[in-house]
Amino acid sequence: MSILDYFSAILLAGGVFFSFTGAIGLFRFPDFFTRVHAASVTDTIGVILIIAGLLLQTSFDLNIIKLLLILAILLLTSPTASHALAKSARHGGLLTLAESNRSNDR
Amino acid sequence: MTEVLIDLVLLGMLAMTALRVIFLKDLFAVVMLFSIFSFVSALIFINLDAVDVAFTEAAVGAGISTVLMLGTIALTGRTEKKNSHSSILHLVVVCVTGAALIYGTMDMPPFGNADNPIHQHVAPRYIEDSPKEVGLPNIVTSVLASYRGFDTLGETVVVFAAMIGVLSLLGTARPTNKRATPESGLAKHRVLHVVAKIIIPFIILFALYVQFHGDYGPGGGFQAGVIAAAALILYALVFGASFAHRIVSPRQLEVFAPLGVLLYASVGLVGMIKGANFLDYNVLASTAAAGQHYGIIIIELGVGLTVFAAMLGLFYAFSNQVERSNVQ
Amino acid sequence: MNLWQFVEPSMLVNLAIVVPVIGALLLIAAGNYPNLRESVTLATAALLFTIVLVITDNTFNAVAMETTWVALFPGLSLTFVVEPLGVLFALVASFLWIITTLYAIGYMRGHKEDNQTRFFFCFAIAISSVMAICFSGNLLTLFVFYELLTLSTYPLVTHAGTEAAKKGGRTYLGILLSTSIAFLLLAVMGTWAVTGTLDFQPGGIVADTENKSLLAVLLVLFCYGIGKAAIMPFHRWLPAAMVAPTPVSALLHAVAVVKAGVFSILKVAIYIFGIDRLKEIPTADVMLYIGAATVLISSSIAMTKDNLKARLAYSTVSQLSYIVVGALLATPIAAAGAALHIATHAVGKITLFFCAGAIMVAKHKKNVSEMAGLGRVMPITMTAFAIGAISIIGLPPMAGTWSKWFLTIGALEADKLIIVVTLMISSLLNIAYLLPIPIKAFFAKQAPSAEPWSWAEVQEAPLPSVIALTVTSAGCLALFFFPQPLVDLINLIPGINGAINGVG
Amino acid sequence: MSVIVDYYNYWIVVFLMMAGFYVVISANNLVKKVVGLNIFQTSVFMLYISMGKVSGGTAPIIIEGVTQYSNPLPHVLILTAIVVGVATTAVGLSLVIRIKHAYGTVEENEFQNEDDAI
Amino acid sequence: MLEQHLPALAILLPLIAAPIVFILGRSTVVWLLATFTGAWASIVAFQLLLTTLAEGAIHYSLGGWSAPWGIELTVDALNAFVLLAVTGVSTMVLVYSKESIAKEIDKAKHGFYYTAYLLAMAGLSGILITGDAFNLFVFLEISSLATYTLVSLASDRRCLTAAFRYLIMGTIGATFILIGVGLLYMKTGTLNMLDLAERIAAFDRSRTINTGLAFIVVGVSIKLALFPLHRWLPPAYTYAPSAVSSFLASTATKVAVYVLIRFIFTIFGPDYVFYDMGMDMVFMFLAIVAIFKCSYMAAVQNNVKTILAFSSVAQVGYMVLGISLVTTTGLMAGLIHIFNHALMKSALFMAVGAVFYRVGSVEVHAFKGMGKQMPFTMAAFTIAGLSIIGVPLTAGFVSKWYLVSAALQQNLWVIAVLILLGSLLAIVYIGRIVEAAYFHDVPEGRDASKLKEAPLLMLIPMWVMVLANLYFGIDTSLTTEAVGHASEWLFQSTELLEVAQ
Repeated sequence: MSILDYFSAILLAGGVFFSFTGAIGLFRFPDFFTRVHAASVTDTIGVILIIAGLLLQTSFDLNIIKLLLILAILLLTSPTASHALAKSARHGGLLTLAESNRSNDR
Repeated sequence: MTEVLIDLVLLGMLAMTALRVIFLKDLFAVVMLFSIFSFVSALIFINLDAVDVAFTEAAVGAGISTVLMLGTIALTGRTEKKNSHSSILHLVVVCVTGAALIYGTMDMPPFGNADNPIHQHVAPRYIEDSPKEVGLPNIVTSVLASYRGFDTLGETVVVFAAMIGVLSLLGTARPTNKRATPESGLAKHRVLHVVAKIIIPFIILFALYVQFHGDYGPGGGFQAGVIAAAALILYALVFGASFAHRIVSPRQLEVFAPLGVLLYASVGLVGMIKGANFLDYNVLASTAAAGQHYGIIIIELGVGLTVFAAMLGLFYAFSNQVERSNVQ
Repeated sequence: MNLWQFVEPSMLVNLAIVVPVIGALLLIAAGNYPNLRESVTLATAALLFTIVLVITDNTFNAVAMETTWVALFPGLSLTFVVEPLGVLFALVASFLWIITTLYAIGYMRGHKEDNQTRFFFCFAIAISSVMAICFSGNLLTLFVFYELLTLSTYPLVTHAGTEAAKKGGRTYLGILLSTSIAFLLLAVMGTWAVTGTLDFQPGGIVADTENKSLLAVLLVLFCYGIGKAAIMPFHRWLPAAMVAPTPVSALLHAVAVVKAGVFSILKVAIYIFGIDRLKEIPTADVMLYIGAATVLISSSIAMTKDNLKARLAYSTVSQLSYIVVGALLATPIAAAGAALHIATHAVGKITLFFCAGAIMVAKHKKNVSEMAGLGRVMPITMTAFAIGAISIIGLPPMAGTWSKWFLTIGALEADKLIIVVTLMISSLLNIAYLLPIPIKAFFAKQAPSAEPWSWAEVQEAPLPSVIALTVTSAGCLALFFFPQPLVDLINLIPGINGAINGVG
Repeated sequence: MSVIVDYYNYWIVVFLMMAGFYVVISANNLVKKVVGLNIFQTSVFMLYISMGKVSGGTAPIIIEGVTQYSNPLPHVLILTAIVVGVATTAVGLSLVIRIKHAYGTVEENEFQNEDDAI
Repeated sequence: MLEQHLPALAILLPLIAAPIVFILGRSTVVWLLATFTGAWASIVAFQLLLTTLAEGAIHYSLGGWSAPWGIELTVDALNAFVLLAVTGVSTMVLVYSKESIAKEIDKAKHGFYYTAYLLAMAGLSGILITGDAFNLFVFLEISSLATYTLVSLASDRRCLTAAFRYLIMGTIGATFILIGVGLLYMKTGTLNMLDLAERIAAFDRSRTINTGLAFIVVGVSIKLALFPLHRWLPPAYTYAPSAVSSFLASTATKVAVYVLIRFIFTIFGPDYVFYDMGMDMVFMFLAIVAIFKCSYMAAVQNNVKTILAFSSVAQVGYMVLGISLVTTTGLMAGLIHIFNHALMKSALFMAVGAVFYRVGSVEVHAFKGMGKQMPFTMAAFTIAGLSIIGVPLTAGFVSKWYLVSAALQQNLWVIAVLILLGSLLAIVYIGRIVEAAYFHDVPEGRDASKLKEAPLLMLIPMWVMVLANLYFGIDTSLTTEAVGHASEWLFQSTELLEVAQ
């Protein structure tokens, strides 16, 4: 194993870790907005790390460009999607946990 | 061994998803689970070397089908009601069918074995001779477009037939009333607007890439058509259907879809006029290889056109229904 | 005779079947002009009769006549072959068609019926089917036209269009179609499967068949499949069909339809099983006794019926079984008697029906109990009725005598005394239910009118009807004194072979 | 053990198929029926793709130096079948929408009660 | 030049006409074009039949790729014969459609109607003459999708649920067929039917092939509405527009029966299916039950289209019964009944559609008095009804004759009796309608003067079918020759041949 492979492995492991935490968060967090937050971790840092790890695995050819493009597109769309989700939820009248607690207290 | 492991994990996920679908009453969740099911099966397809299939499954199963299903539950309500009648009979039917299939697996050729009959008969010729006979590196495209081109014509017609069915049922999208253009739910999303404007050209570019690169890598007219349609669907979702109608109107789609079929068929007819059998591309140009190449490009275009028009048409029809119900 | 001398003898067979159809089409064309329409009908009937006469002549001269239409199945065609039994039936049917037409004109006009064109049209089609049955060359042809006959007479039965007519029609069609499809077709196909042919051949076609029990089953299927022979318990359609206008009852349900039934049974007995072979079939006896039982039971029922036409209908059921019995006795003489009975019973029974119809038209009376003293008003009709009744009973000097005589001889020859006794008892029953009617008509005491009888009292049916019933009653007499032509014809039938040569 | 290695894939696929099939025939909600139909069909696609797999093979796109390819024919067939599947889904869902309009419900037992079922 | 392309033309004509029709939209031109296409396709079918009878099977390699690598169209006496029935009847129904759908389908949807109709035709033709098992599935789906659309075009809302049920059942059936074909492919590596046949015969009969057979049979049985998998059919035929009922009843199930025959005889071989697997007893039992149960169901219905629909299921029973007798004659009976039943059912549904056109209802009581008001229509109905019953000189008699003789050849007297008893039930359900037409007056409250005879464009195709019923009941040479060839060829090279004769 070359040094690149070690780096790659670390990056991939990091990506897997963040994806995994994102998934756990999706299940464990208490309300919609925090869950979206957890999910977007998977979409952003998890994906970045995994693609970076993969970049180190490929030889220098067309695949690198493809991977970079994928990364670019994902970085563009995933946050947008999270944003749209959250905003729609808000638009639809969904309250955060804190807000709903407050309204319950009142 | 890794392949097997991945395969097992994915299949396990599928099994869980499927079981969940049976018991869930929330249709929105059911549809999302189906979408997941589709995605995971696309992954399995990749793992099983079926890249073209995976591509299509992701675009169609996870993409178009899900959109259509979501549109439907938006109209029909998102919970399934309690079902009182017993389903023992159904369970028995399913168990018997499943038992028959398991019985059938007992004599199946082992999974993945290169000596299986299907790898020994018919297929070797595709793998060995198609680069010479058809001249494309992507064997799937060669078989799809040339050896079994008639199937693909049928497939195109199926898409066309589906469009006919949906349009006749839901009505063609009526010309949008300018004044009463309903605000898309997403109209106020500045971020979405910006990102969509950035990304849509790339999607269309990608569609064209898939269309013309299908000979060399995974892809082809069908996937390209779906992706191109997806670009416009995104546009319609973000900016509202009336704007999308201005780019490609429903009436135009009603012409594009049949035109694609006709384009495909006419390639075959030209072959017939030149004295060969229907869909024989060899005679289209001076050499067989060039003929095959032209033929495949044109028919892929036909497929792409029809699929694009049909998929977009389906979306228009569904969204039209949703809008109508919103207005009411 | 000269009329048809330029026509191929075989062509005559086609003509006999086609002429009524053409007549039917013509009379539809003439539908709006009653006089023209009825002239067409009469002319067609007359033409048909001449054709049948020529065919008869040819038969005596042993000219072979046969024709094939189309092959329905490989090796099976619609084929027509002239043979003496068929000629006999054709003669009876075509002659009586003329008379009935005459009668019908009077009856329909007198009764002011609706849909007269449809009536005459279906009538002609029915006659065409009868002709085809007469000359059919194989079982398939017989079956085909047997069904056509059923269908073409159905509108006639339901002619009145009333609830009762519909009910009757349903019974009629239901029983006839059901039995023919469920039993007759099966029997036909069974014969085909067993023997590989369906042609009518002298001596039968089942001679080589070893499987007796199969033949036994086939025989039963034939007997019940030919529902038109009205063997009990499948006789219900015949009384039900009496809702039809009287000319229909007269021709079709005394002559054409029912006779087509018994004719078919005779034909099957003679040309499919063969008289000799028939004796060996175990169920022949069973069916024979069922036939005999039918004779007695239906006679008894007839006595209980007050409605004249119903009484006549049960009488017909009974008389039909005579013929079935004759066929199943499986002796040449009995078969000959059965064949002769087709003719004699036809003439007798049609007379009776004509009379019943005439009474209905003139006096609107349907029930026997109302007919006392009617002889004063309708002397000709009631005289004819008496003649017909005597003929049916089988007393000299009427035609029925001969056929009953031969049947009895045949039964004796076959050593079936029970049958002889049955025939005797039946004759007595006939007397009991038929003769009282004319007797009461003429001799019943009538309190109010003490004045001597004068012509002024007479209120006969319209003239054509009276002519018709006179002719047929004369026929009853004539056939007693001159049965020879018919006897000669019957003697030509293979299997009978001159068995009754000495008579006449 | 070898039996399991040889067939495990098919068995799970059969299970998936039957899960989908069960949803189709037992679901009372029409949308769910259609979803079940899709799961059923997708699983059948997996059966086909599974049989086309060759251990150690690669995707059937000619690359220099590779000799072992998976079988392309099942892929072609399934491409077609997927399209057929989505076509059926689209028509089925449109029918569901129309049924909703006409009856106000998409639960099978409810609209069957409204009409006299044959 | 066109002669060599006849097999391809049979599919391509409607296939190409469909998109053109869709582009042209709704007008009389579209109707003319569709009818013209249908007529041309019928002529092609007729030529194909003549050619196959004279010269034997035709093989046409699409794309110039020889089988089993490419897809091959294979035309023999069997499918050319069924193709002729399907295209001929479809064309007549097309002629009939113009007036009928004007009444029953929203004018805006006429373009959809003709397009879907042509697509269905193309699909059915494709199923019939393709020589490739998977290609068959594709065309099956084309025709199915098009027919779901056609059924749902009616204005009665119940057509929607009927179409949906049809869609679910049809798709399950198609998926079963797909599974079956997959299993066969897995064991043999080929999809070409003839190649499949060779290789199945060559290999040991394994459990996989058995299962494949089972799935294909069940899948096809759903499509052909074999009892007890028929539940989708009665509502579909009842609530579809009349022209569509007429089209479907006379073509769709027939083509499915063809598929069954093709799979059993050409691909698996009768020895295997009937002797090793004992399917004949299963088929025979189901067919008999279908005949009685569904004839009875027909007799108690009040909607005439439902009556005819149940009658169709019963008649499918006759076809399957013919197949299950496993003799050349039995198969001939089944095949000839495919043809004849197409003739009679289309005529019956056309007549019902004509009554609907005038009265606006298809309940039995709507037929009251129609014998006077619509004499030609009801005469057509009556004759076609007699044909269903199996009265001599009609096409139905010919079928029944062959069926009964096949049963008798096998010494199955009980079966023969049951067949004939089954036709008695037909008397009941046809009789009810005929009686209502001729012996009842037009019910109160219905203006008799408005109930005229149906328009000529409906009467002509109806009577063409009726006359065809009579013609093929009298001159059986064409049908007999074709089915004789076909069934002999199907039994060829099987050990059963000696048994069969």
